Amino acid sequence: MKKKSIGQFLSGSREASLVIVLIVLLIVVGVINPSFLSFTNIRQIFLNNTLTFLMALGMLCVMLTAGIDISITSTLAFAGMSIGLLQKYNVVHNTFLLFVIGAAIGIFCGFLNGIIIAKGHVAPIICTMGFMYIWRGMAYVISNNNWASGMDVAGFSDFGKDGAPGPYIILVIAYVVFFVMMKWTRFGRKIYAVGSNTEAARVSGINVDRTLASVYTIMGFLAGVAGVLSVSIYASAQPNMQYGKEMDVIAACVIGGVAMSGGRGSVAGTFLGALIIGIISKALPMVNIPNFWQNLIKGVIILAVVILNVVTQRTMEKQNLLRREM
Amino acid sequence: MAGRSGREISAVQKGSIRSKILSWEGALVLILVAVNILGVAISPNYNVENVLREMPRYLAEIFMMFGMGYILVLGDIDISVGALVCLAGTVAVLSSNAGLPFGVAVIICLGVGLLGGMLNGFIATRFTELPTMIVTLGTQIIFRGIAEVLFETWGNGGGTASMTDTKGLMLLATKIGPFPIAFFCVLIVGIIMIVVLAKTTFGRKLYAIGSNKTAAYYAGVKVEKIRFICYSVLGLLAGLCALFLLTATFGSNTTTGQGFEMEVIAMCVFGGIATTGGKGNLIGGFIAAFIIVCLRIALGQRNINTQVILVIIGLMLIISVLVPAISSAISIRKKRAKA
Amino acid sequence: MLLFLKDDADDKIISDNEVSGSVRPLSSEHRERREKVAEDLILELKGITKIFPGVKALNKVHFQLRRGEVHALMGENGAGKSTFIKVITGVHAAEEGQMFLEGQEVHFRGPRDAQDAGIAAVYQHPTSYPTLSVTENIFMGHEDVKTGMIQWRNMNAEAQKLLDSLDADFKPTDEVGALTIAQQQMVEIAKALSTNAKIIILDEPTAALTANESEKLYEIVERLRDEGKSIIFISHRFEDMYRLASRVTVFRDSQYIGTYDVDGISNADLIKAMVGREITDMYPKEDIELGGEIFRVEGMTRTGYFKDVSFDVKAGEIVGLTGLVGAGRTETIESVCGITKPDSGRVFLEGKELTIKEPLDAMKAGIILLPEDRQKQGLILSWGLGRNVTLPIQEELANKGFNNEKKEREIAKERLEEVDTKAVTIFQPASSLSGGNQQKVVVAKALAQSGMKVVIMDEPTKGIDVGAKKEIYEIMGQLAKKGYGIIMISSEMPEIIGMADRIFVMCNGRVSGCLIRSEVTQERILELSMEKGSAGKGGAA
Amino acid sequence: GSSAADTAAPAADAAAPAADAAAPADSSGGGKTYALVTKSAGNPFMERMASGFQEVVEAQGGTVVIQNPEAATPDAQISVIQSLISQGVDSIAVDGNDANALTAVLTEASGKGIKILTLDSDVAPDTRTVYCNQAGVSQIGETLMEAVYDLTGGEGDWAILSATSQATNQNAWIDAMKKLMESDSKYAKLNLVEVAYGDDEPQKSTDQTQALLQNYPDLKVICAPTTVGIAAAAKVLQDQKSSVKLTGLGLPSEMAEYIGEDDAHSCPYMYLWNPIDLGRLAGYTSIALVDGSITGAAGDSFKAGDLGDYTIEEIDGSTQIILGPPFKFDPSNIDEWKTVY
Ligand SMILES: Nc1ncnc2c1ncn2[C@@H]1O[C@H](COP(=O)(O)OP(=O)(O)OP(=O)(O)O)[C@@H](O)[C@H]1O
Ligand SMILES: Nc1ncnc2c1ncn2[C@@H]1O[C@H](COP(=O)(O)OP(=O)(O)OP(=O)(O)O)[C@@H](O)[C@H]1O
Ligand SMILES: [Mg+2]
Ligand SMILES: [Mg+2]
Repeated sequence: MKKKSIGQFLSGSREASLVIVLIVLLIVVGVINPSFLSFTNIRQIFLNNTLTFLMALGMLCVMLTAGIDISITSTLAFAGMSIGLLQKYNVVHNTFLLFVIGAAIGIFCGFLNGIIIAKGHVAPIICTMGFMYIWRGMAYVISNNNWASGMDVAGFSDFGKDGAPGPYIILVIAYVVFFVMMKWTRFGRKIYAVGSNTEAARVSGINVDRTLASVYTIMGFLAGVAGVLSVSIYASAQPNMQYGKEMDVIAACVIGGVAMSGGRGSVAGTFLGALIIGIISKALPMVNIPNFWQNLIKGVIILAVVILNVVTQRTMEKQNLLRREM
Repeated sequence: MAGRSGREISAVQKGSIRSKILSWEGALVLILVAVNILGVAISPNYNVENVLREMPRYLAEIFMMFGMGYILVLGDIDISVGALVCLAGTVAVLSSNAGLPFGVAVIICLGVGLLGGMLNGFIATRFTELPTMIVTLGTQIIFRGIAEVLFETWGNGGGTASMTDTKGLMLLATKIGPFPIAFFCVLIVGIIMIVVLAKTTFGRKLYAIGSNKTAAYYAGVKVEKIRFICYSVLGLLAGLCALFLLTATFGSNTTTGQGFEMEVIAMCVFGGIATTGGKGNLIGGFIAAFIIVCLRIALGQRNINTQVILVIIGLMLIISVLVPAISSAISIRKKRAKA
Repeated sequence: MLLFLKDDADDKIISDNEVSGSVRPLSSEHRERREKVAEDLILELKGITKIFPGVKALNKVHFQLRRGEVHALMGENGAGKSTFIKVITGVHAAEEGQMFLEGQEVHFRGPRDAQDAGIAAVYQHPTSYPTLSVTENIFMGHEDVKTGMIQWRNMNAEAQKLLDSLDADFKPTDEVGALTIAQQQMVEIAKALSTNAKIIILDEPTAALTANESEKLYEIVERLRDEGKSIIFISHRFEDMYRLASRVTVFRDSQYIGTYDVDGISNADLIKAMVGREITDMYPKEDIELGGEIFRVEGMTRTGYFKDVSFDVKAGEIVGLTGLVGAGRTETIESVCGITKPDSGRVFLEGKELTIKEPLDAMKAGIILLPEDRQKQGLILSWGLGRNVTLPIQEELANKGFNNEKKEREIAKERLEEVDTKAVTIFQPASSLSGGNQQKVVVAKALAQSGMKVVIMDEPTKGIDVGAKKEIYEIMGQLAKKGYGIIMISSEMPEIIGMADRIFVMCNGRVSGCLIRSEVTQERILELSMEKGSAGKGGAA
Repeated sequence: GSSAADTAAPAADAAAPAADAAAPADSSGGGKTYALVTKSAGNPFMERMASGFQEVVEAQGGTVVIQNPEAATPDAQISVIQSLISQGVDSIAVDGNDANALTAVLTEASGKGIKILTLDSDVAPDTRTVYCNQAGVSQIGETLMEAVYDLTGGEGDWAILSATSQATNQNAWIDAMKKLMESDSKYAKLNLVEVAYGDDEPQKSTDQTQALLQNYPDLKVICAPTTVGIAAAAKVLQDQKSSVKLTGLGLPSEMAEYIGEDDAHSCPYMYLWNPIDLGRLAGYTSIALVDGSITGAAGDSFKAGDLGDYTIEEIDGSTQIILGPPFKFDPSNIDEWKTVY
């Protein structure tokens, strides 16, 4: 067989075209501000976007089942605020225990989503919209207008300190676990199956309801952990933590090639998508664009990336058709 | 003419008054009544005058509810409208401050809304592979981004701009009896939008697209043209929303319209319009909008923590969408018990 | 709702549906044989009743499957065949009845249980995962797992073996969504084979296949039978049954009618058992005076799909368009009707050139298309039948943009009855109809359109029972008689030969020949559709 | 300056519930309802302010309504104020989210005879009677500029990390600092390299701080006149062990971790006023407005309990009451204050 052309390589693998987008982005930013490519800076991209990276994995699972979860940052705030308050009022200070508690809260929130979506046949966007209001509201209610501040979370914040290994370790473990789970375990493939064709999955004996419920529970778990991490990294807990950032997570997945209609998407793509989002937010203040232009440019880049991808896919398909003999 | 086998197919609809009352819209009317009774019971200040006085700010959102209903029936979603309200309002304020007469500012406000909607529609129909959620997420950031740039360049310093000549706005904010003008505008727009969706071929096509886009296309429905129109209409209504919001704020800033998209979607969903498309009607959305508004007003007058109000609305949303599932589960259980 | 037999059924072939618990033998010879193999029943169902909201889909039906036999299950559309197999595989829970597997009574709580018990099924509507690879489709639910890890390499190799045995022309790593319907069907079959099931159920596997591919499938089924597997085969095609089955069970109107030896029953009797009346002259093709040319397509090209396709239709003529699956017939017709954009090509109607940019242009000009995929393209499944029928014409009926519901209902009722749809009201959702009846709704929808001049039917009889088929042929005949031009795309050789005045054969995106009625033979068609050597190579780039 | 500058300087004991202020003899607030509308829920600064307000009004026998809008937007404040109008409260003290957006609703409220005053963040002057200002704008500008001067050693690069671009107060303070730099030759060698906006979000503030460090290697000082921004910046600098120093306006409880002279701490000192006292001042002012002892005209004076006597002044063309100069928090007093607010 003759070797694949670059065009075929690109159309064959969504990740490949993302890598190119990424490289172009890095080159442009790197030329404008060479210090962008420094080790510290790249390390900080991961640290500052740990939450996006982490939650994008859960969103990948949810979106693979053709669902969506817009309650994640509310869950994050509720879990984060809870463990912040536990420290503020000197109930718990053990880092590990705090993670366990945060994760448990997240699992609870996620499970509620899952059970209502799976058993109640409620559209995911609606159910999670309800919980978006509920958990955010609850974060405010329990905080009673207080924050947990740097002083309250003193020892705990060392875990997520700039330069501490904690967040990176969590990220690496999460990505490795999910990479293996999604590709090499039955559970992972079930998620794909449910999203690809729910009816078929049901008929071939996959417990669709259970799969759906677990997917949202996983999402909740990651959101809970992200809440704990957020408190650690920013050394504070506020009820409006990460407000509106669920859209960043969704955008990361979509840029990374996860189809909102379900059944298509990969851990590698998700990683690249989150990385692109991280680079955009890290680079904008560094390339001397006036502050007021930053949002506009961020929006244009996101839209441009997704549209560009559609255009390349279309061109590649056309190329393939031309090659067909008649 | 019966078929070859003599089989007759009934064409008589069985709907009765009873089933109408038992429908979701019927339930919504009851809930609306209940909410108002609750309001009167918990707050001594809950009366027609006060409710109508507090309403205009919410009325502005209801305009968009109608447009969003169309988009949801299509099976699409538009989360950029909150930002579009901000952009339209901002441009209107700045152009008025630049010396244009109020009438022109009004047209500009609606025009910017329309253009924004058309941009959404253009991208959504040109790149049909993209989920509309991501398209409108992009334009959401862009619309607000443009507004920020405008504030910086022509605003009152920082991210805010206020209208210097407020005569026109005052006029729009006047009341006819206890009713604000916005109330009548909502009614008129609402009736038009409801009738178009329920009674016309255009409305039927929306349901067709929302239920099965491919089949609709094969049946000669101009799918992309209709989607484009719906996005444009929603944009125009966002302009209208911006205009009436201006009568309450006399200006705009970077947070204007924040979260409106979700509130509007919540109204639609609570009114029985499914986000999966092809289901629900605007009468439900219309009643649901007033339920939410009245509830907010009533609880607000009792000085209930604003965040608790959000929790209550979230719960209402979830329970309302669970109702069909719960009732069918109960009826199945009943049937089983009988068998 | 039951349809009562008006003509008294011949007692010799139609059992009277008593609940006797066993099958009425056909002759003393058979009775002996039956007793001999009675212990060798691998599957037996007794008194199965299944009720859907408003419909009794199965009413106390029986069924016996012997070890190592191919057993055909036949019946009208909506008779309950698909429902029956879903009861067997545990997808639906029956309200009443017992099921015995190798003599043991079993209760399946879900499809999983059936799989574990060695029953595999290929369902009527494809249950594939379009975004996943062929391998995954085949092994979903029973992956090769070692210490929790899926063994992709083994599975790919295993899948390749299965595909080889099916003579498939695609790779295990291909994405199923990009395959043609026939290829997807093969994946489904491979899936059933991969489970090593004792009982394999095939629900209308040949509906989407041409003669060639069907032949391949026959060989596979025969091989499986020889390996000792028991097979239930549902089909509306008589060739399938004659070729494969040793016995046939007939359902009609949710009822069990009888089980017969294929050798011992005549075609006419079987038809009578199935539809409750006699059908003579399957292809009611009248010789009518053909008018002048009404429709012509010239030089249609769409890169990668078809090239330089030209054909023409005369008034009153039925033109057949055939070829192997994937020859590009559907794509060509879709471009003609404005659904996809051709790169080049011209369309003439009654001598005038048309510009068709979108489906509506074609419809307005009088070119009506019955799409191939009724569930995705033809119907809005969640809608009532009536609304489906009047969707394309609602604008014509409307009064200043407002829907004329009354008129719509009248028309819908009329058209649905005209094609004899098996439905209770025009308000019931299209999803509640059986496949064949759904097809009838699509036909009704086309008939409702006034001002039609050319009717294009893409696989109009796919999955339709004999009775309904004949009705559709009759409708075609009537339309032709009225002077319309008719284009019928079909993969079924007998019907295309039976009905068409002229046949255009397509091969690999081009028209490879045109045959007139008098010179048509099955062999000629096959020859043309396989012209230029290896067909079906187009897909692999 | 303020007429009560010395009393306004916080003393630790004043923050303890001032029981003595609750002299029942003075029941001027009795039977009336006084409302406070904060910027948003979930903010400890607002919480402290509200507690001061509540304490004073309740001590005077009045009824308190504290309303925290669901979001930090003028839209949300409008809803809340509309509701207060319906309830017929006697006065509304507002911490405005936008200078002009509340004009219509506040005018309506005044029309219904409700006394309107502002605190912390002002609105359009003709829509309220008086503004309880924590400190004069130029005063804050001077204080912060002086701190920057001190920390840079009089020359070099410095940057500002602000809240959102439309934050009224921050913009006014930044303007005051810029004007001072231009007019006073003392600051000639200081170079303001950038005003960055962290939108009062920890994540964005972190990104912006890191970008400042990377873009300006010679940066010496960051000044963050916002409580969220300063805490995020303090953490970034301290975690990175950066030599860049930080000052600005911050809550002692949020900043205690980062305040210290040595290199291990990122913020040698910073400023703020006492939000509890600000709330109390607004409480006294509300009561005085409602009982008619002041009208809000310049020159009116009244006794604000143990805060002392205040006179309404005409500053920058509008009527204000100034609480006092900002208070400096440094390692010597931070431990005492971090538990108070
Ligand atoms: N999910 C369902 N809900 C309601 N009714 C159903 C459902 N599935 C099938 N039916 C009804 O049950 C009856 C039997 O349908 P089934 O699909 O079993 O027919 P079939 O014999 O397979 O027909 P065909 O040859 O057309 O495939 C039909 O009347 C159909 O309308
Ligand atoms: N989704 C697709 N992606 C890529 N190629 C496709 C797709 N669908 C069809 N093709 C290709 O287009 C060509 C024509 O297919 P088409 O389905 O029109 O054939 P057909 O003759 O109508 O057969 P059928 O009996 O399946 O309708 C084939 O080569 C097929 O592989
Ligand atoms: Mg069937
Ligand atoms: Mg075809």
